[in-house]
Amino acid sequence: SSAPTTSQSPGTTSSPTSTGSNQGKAGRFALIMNGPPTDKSWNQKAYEAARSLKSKGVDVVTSESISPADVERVLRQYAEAGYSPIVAHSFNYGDAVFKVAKEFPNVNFAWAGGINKTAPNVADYDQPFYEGAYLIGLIGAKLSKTGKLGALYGFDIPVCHSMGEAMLAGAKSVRPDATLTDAAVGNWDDVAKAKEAALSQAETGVDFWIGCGQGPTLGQIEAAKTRGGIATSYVGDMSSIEPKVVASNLVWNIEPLFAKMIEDTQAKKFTDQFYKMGVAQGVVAVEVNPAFKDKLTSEQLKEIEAARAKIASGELKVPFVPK
Amino acid sequence: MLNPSARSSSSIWLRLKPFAPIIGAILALLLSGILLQFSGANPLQAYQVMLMGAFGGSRQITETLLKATPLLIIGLGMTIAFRCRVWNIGAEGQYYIGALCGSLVALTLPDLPTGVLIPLILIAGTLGGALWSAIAGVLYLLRGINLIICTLMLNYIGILAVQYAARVPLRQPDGFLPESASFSSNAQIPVLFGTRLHWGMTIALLLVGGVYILLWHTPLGFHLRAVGSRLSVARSMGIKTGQSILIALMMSGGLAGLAGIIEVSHTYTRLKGEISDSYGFSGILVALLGQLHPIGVLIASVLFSALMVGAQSLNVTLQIPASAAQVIQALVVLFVLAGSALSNRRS
Amino acid sequence: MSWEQVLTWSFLIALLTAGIRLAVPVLLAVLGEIITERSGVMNLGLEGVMLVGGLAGFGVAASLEQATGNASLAAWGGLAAGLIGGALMGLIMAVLTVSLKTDQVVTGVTLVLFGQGLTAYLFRSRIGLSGTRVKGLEDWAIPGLSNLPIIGEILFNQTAIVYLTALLVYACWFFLFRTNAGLSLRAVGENPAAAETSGLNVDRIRYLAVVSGSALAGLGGAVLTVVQLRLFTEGMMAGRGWIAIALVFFSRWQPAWALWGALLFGVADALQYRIQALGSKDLPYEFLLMLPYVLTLVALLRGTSRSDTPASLGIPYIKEDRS
Amino acid sequence: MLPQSNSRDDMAIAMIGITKRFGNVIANQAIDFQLKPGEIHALLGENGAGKTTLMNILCGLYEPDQGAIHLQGQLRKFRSARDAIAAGIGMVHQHFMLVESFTVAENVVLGQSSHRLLQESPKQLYPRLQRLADQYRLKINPAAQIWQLSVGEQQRVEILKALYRDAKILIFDEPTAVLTPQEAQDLIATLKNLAAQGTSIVFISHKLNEVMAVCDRVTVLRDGQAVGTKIVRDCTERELAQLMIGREITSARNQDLNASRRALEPGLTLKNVWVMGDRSFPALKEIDLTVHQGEIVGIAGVDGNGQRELEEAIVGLRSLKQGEIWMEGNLAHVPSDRYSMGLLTEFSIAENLVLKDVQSSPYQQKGLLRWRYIFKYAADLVQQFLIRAASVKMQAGKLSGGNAQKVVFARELSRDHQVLVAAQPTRGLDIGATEFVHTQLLARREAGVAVLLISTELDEILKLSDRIAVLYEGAIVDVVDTQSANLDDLGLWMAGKKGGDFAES
Ligand SMILES: Nc1ncnc2c1ncn2[C@@H]1O[C@H](COP(=O)(O)OP(=O)(O)OP(=O)(O)O)[C@@H](O)[C@H]1O
Ligand SMILES: Nc1ncnc2c1ncn2[C@@H]1O[C@H](COP(=O)(O)OP(=O)(O)OP(=O)(O)O)[C@@H](O)[C@H]1O
Ligand SMILES: [Mg+2]
Ligand SMILES: [Mg+2]
Repeated sequence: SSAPTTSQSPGTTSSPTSTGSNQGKAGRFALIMNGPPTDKSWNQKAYEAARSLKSKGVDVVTSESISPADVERVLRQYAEAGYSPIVAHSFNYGDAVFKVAKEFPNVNFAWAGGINKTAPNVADYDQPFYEGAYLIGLIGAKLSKTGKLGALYGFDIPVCHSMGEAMLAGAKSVRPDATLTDAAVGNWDDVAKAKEAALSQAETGVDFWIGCGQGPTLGQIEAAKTRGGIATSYVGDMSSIEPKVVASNLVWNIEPLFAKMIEDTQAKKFTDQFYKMGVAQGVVAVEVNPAFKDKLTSEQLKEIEAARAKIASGELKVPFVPK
Repeated sequence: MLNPSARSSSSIWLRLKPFAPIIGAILALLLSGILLQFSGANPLQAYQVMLMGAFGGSRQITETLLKATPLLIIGLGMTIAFRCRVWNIGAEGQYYIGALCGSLVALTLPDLPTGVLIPLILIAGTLGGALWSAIAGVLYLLRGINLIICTLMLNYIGILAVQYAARVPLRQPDGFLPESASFSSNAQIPVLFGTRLHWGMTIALLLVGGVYILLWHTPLGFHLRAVGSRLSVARSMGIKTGQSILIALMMSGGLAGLAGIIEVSHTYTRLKGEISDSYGFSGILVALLGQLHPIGVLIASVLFSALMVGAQSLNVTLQIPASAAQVIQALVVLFVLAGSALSNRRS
Repeated sequence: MSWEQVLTWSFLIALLTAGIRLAVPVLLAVLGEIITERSGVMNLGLEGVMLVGGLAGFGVAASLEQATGNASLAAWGGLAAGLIGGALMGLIMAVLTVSLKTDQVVTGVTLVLFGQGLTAYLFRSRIGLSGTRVKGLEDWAIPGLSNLPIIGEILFNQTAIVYLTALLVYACWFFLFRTNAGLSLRAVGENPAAAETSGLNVDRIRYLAVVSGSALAGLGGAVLTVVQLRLFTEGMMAGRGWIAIALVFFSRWQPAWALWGALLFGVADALQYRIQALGSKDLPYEFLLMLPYVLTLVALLRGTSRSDTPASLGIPYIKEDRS
Repeated sequence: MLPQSNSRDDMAIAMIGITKRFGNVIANQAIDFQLKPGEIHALLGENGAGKTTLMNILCGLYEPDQGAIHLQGQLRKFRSARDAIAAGIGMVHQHFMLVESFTVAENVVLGQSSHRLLQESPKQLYPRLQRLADQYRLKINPAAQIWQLSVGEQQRVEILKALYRDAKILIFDEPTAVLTPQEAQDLIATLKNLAAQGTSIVFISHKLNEVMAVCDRVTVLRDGQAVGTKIVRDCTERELAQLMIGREITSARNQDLNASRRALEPGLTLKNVWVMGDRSFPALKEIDLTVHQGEIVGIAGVDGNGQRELEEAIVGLRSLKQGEIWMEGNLAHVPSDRYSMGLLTEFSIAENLVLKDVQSSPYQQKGLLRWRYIFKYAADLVQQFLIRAASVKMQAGKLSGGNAQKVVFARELSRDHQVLVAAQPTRGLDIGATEFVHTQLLARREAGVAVLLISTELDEILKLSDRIAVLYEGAIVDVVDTQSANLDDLGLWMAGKKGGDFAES
């Protein structure tokens, strides 16, 4: 996902990582994923971040498609092998992480709960996609002809649901008549069904989409292409798929987060951390793709940047609506 | 299937015949070796990792046995069903519904003492699975709907029902995540002597004996097997065939449900939308690989679990893609199938 | 939701076209399985077969597109590759169940496992993290017919593959019920011993049936990847193979009924997303997702009588065995 | 013995030194068998002697372990039925090899026109088949589906199938076992007709009178070995029977027909019984019948006239549309089709023997089966009923037809019963086994059991019954005392022609 794009948020491209300074006493970092690292979204982002860390000298191991039933074993194995921090990249891993963490007080763990549930050696990390989704809402408000926005989720879980709601909030801030239509496909991977779901939404007038999960995102891109609507990339730049319909990218640059975890581990500052790295840290960012640059006035682009800055500074608090 | 038969011939092939399944497994591993080589791994090292991952120490053996437990319980249930020629391939759905029903008890009566609560939970899970499978049974008996298809459809419906339950009515009050509150410690299956092994495993082992006795030492089991052997004969012998089919189906569904609630009560300790590692389908494989005999199923469940655990350690330890491990698993099963088919072959 | 919104022509047109789109890949698999099962072999491995066909088709289409730049040539090449990929999986099934007489249920289930692993592995190592896409086939409006009101839009404004599938329904029926080869194939599925004494080679016919049936299922997978979505992802088959098996029973092994069954399923699915899109919040989405499965069950209430089922379905034929 | 002067070259078929094993069973051991052109050659032997196996080898279904087959002096190797068919060998199997859901025509052409893409249209095919059938005086309806046909009709389809394939050598495996006397007569006429037109025929039968009537030569098998080939007109039934069994046989017969029967109580009573058939029209109409304790009532009739439904209705497998069935005491049932109603082929002999009783003591105690008791009980029965089996743990499916039937008898007769329904009890059994069955039935009668004997073998009915009822199209045409029965009348009634002037009993 390193296609050349013009970043609206300077934080994205210049994300400073401190791993460089770790090279001498390179960390030992483990990542556990619950799906394949080729999912073009949640897992792939984390996997790519881990590989990038590896290329920078960190001792990295990853494991993939680990069911929650198996994660205890894998956590233990990595803990015994001396990895720390160990990132359990799914909210489904929570119980196992807390259990194993008790057995290994000297090893640091992190889980993707996003609910500020921590322990002395367990960190939680937020995935504030909704902050970015708010900015997408601003773009949608401008680009949508009907003002009807669509959101498509793999499952109706908080990470996803809050994205749709935040997008609506963002759109409404500039276009009060904006509405949201959302749907869950019941599957993270079924692109064909997601496409149908998006097409169904298009029939009710939706012409601008955000997707949560790989299948839903690819599906809404397909539907947007068929119906002449506009789609959004999820956690990376998918504009290469359909440059003409993917207006913006919701980017999740998770490497700084992982780097921070390594840093905190080495600095022994890991205790009870709740990592909330979002728009402010450039971990979540929104990019407008080149083909759509002309469709937004420079004023509008500035407006978006201003909103970004407000979110980053904490002046604007994007509402988190998980259900 | 056929019975092995002695034929007075001394060709090497005939002498090797009984070992065909093992030869099959070896061939599968050789073939997998090529795949591993492609993935940049040293096959020998990889197999060592697999073996150590599954059996390398008491911890590993524990893990293998843990994973074997749901496979064994489901496989035993399928053994009953398949012996009665009831093609229940809805174990996955029955597992989910069993987990749901058990969880309902665990969440509503969290303060009952363990000694009372756990049996209640297990009974609820078993009943849940049994009743869910009974839907298929009733539709089959009343409307002649094909059991394979009916149980298959009920898989999807059951899993979606659990996802709904975990997301809406049972979601923990203050929680964001689509999962229930954590079970009270009373509702968690006690472990054995401070290991990770738990009472569910003991239940599974007892069930091995139980299913064996049921099938070969009770009139009911005799009837179930008779129905499976030839329905028309069983019927004309005065055996209530419809009732037998329903019983076999509900027993297998009940055991799948039991496996579900044991797994949830021990491993997940709360109800979620995703609580199975395709145990329902693997359980079917285990039952058939175990030749529909409880002891065979026991062995097959441990070996299959070892294969799963071992294959996973390829990814965890050697960073070989999980999909390669899955291919190895499938190859081993296919070749062992082929091998045992050959070794059972007459002349 | 408002029923005025539902009961418009455009809604119905959209619903039916969506139903057809969703039905086509499944229908191809159903036709294949009908042929396979008419010969007495039950191939429960369809899900794996479709995956392999899907990946083979996509891989070949992508390479051809790169090599020749001719999108439609690439697409047709991909579809052919899907056929071949499916056929190879069928060959594995046939060697095991027809020659070695392994149990068909366990072999089929394992074939799914194998197909999933193999495609995930090959996809990872060949295409992997990049988001390769193909261009697929253009819609091909049939001159004249496509201008008919309503019908034209639903039926005659589709990709060539839709017309081809419709043709295949007829061809399958014709093959099974009007040709000598079809007669032989059905005889083998009904009473293999009788077929054998009539001078037929039971094993050879079953080989052909399993291989060509699987080829059709592979084509179904390739239609999904090459024509409909123009991409491949790991979990994208999402149970279509299993649904196809259910529909075979629904169809009572009759190609014409397979057409109606697949359409029913497709329309139910399409409808369910439209209800979500219409914003029915009182009905949890899980229940809407159940709709197609529940409908399939209800449709099956019309029952399959014993006489519809190929009498030797699922029973290995062992020469010199008397039963 | 026939002098071996005829050279192999003159023979239509010469099978030499054929050996075939199934696991430990030697079904055929170094068998020599020669078939002359245009002759009807009987193959005789007890159940399990190896007749079917030998013929299956000849028609390419089984591969022999040893031995050679010469066709008109030429060594041939048949790898499949296709090869044998191509060489002009056709077989009408003991269990018909027909596809039930197909039409007659489809069955006949099956596998024969695969070089042609399209099926021949009925318009052309049906008359063509009809002409072929007419040529051999076979009555068929090409459009009918097999399951609609009576057994006799199905057999004609099998014959037509072979003729359609230009068979010069035709093998009939117990063709008359399932036929009515009339049908058997027709078949024999057909056989003679075929032989006259140059076809060589192998005729397997257990009925010596038929062999005497139709065959030119006979080869006798015993325990998998050929014990001799004879010219039929040079020997007697008695000699053949001895050759076959290796001992003298006696024939059981109902000695005291009619003796003091009227004093006895009714054991089985059917009152105005109506039953629907599979094709939803009445299969049994207004059946009134009483079987008294200590008598045998025979149900005569052509197969397919409601025998199966009558049997199923009495034993409770088919619900009554109207009427009542009364029974005094328990019922024993020897089913017409042992493999689909009476025996589990995958189960052991012992398991089959307790199939109906496992849930009651003494076979179970406190919910557990008492296997040791069951095995001992089974071993006793195996001895008592002279079942030839290596062990009671042997699979019942591995038994020959006669021994399988003995297992059914052993189970049914060893249970407490006051009523016995025996349907086609000797179908497919050899002389020895038939004799055994007849003795058992008469013994039941002596013991005061009410016996209903349903059989398409008129001889058997005449030999055993006190009274005879004739079933035609689901109704009882008449009931007569055997003593006063007139064979011609019975035959007419079975054909649906009510004449004669017998009083109802
Ligand atoms: N043109 C067609 N295209 C698709 N399906 C058809 C077509 N014509 C008939 N069918 C369907 O194919 C099936 C078989 O039709 P057909 O009329 O050949 O049956 P049949 O020959 O009477 O039956 P059988 O061959 O089983 O004895 C039926 O379900 C019918 O509805
Ligand atoms: N396919 C088979 N598998 C195993 N054993 C067989 C098989 N076919 C025949 N046998 C055995 O071979 C022997 C000869 O059987 P065969 O059927 O040839 O006898 P038969 O003379 O035709 O008897 P019947 O008069 O009962 O028909 C028997 O012991 C039988 O059990
Ligand atoms: Mg025979
Ligand atoms: Mg016989």
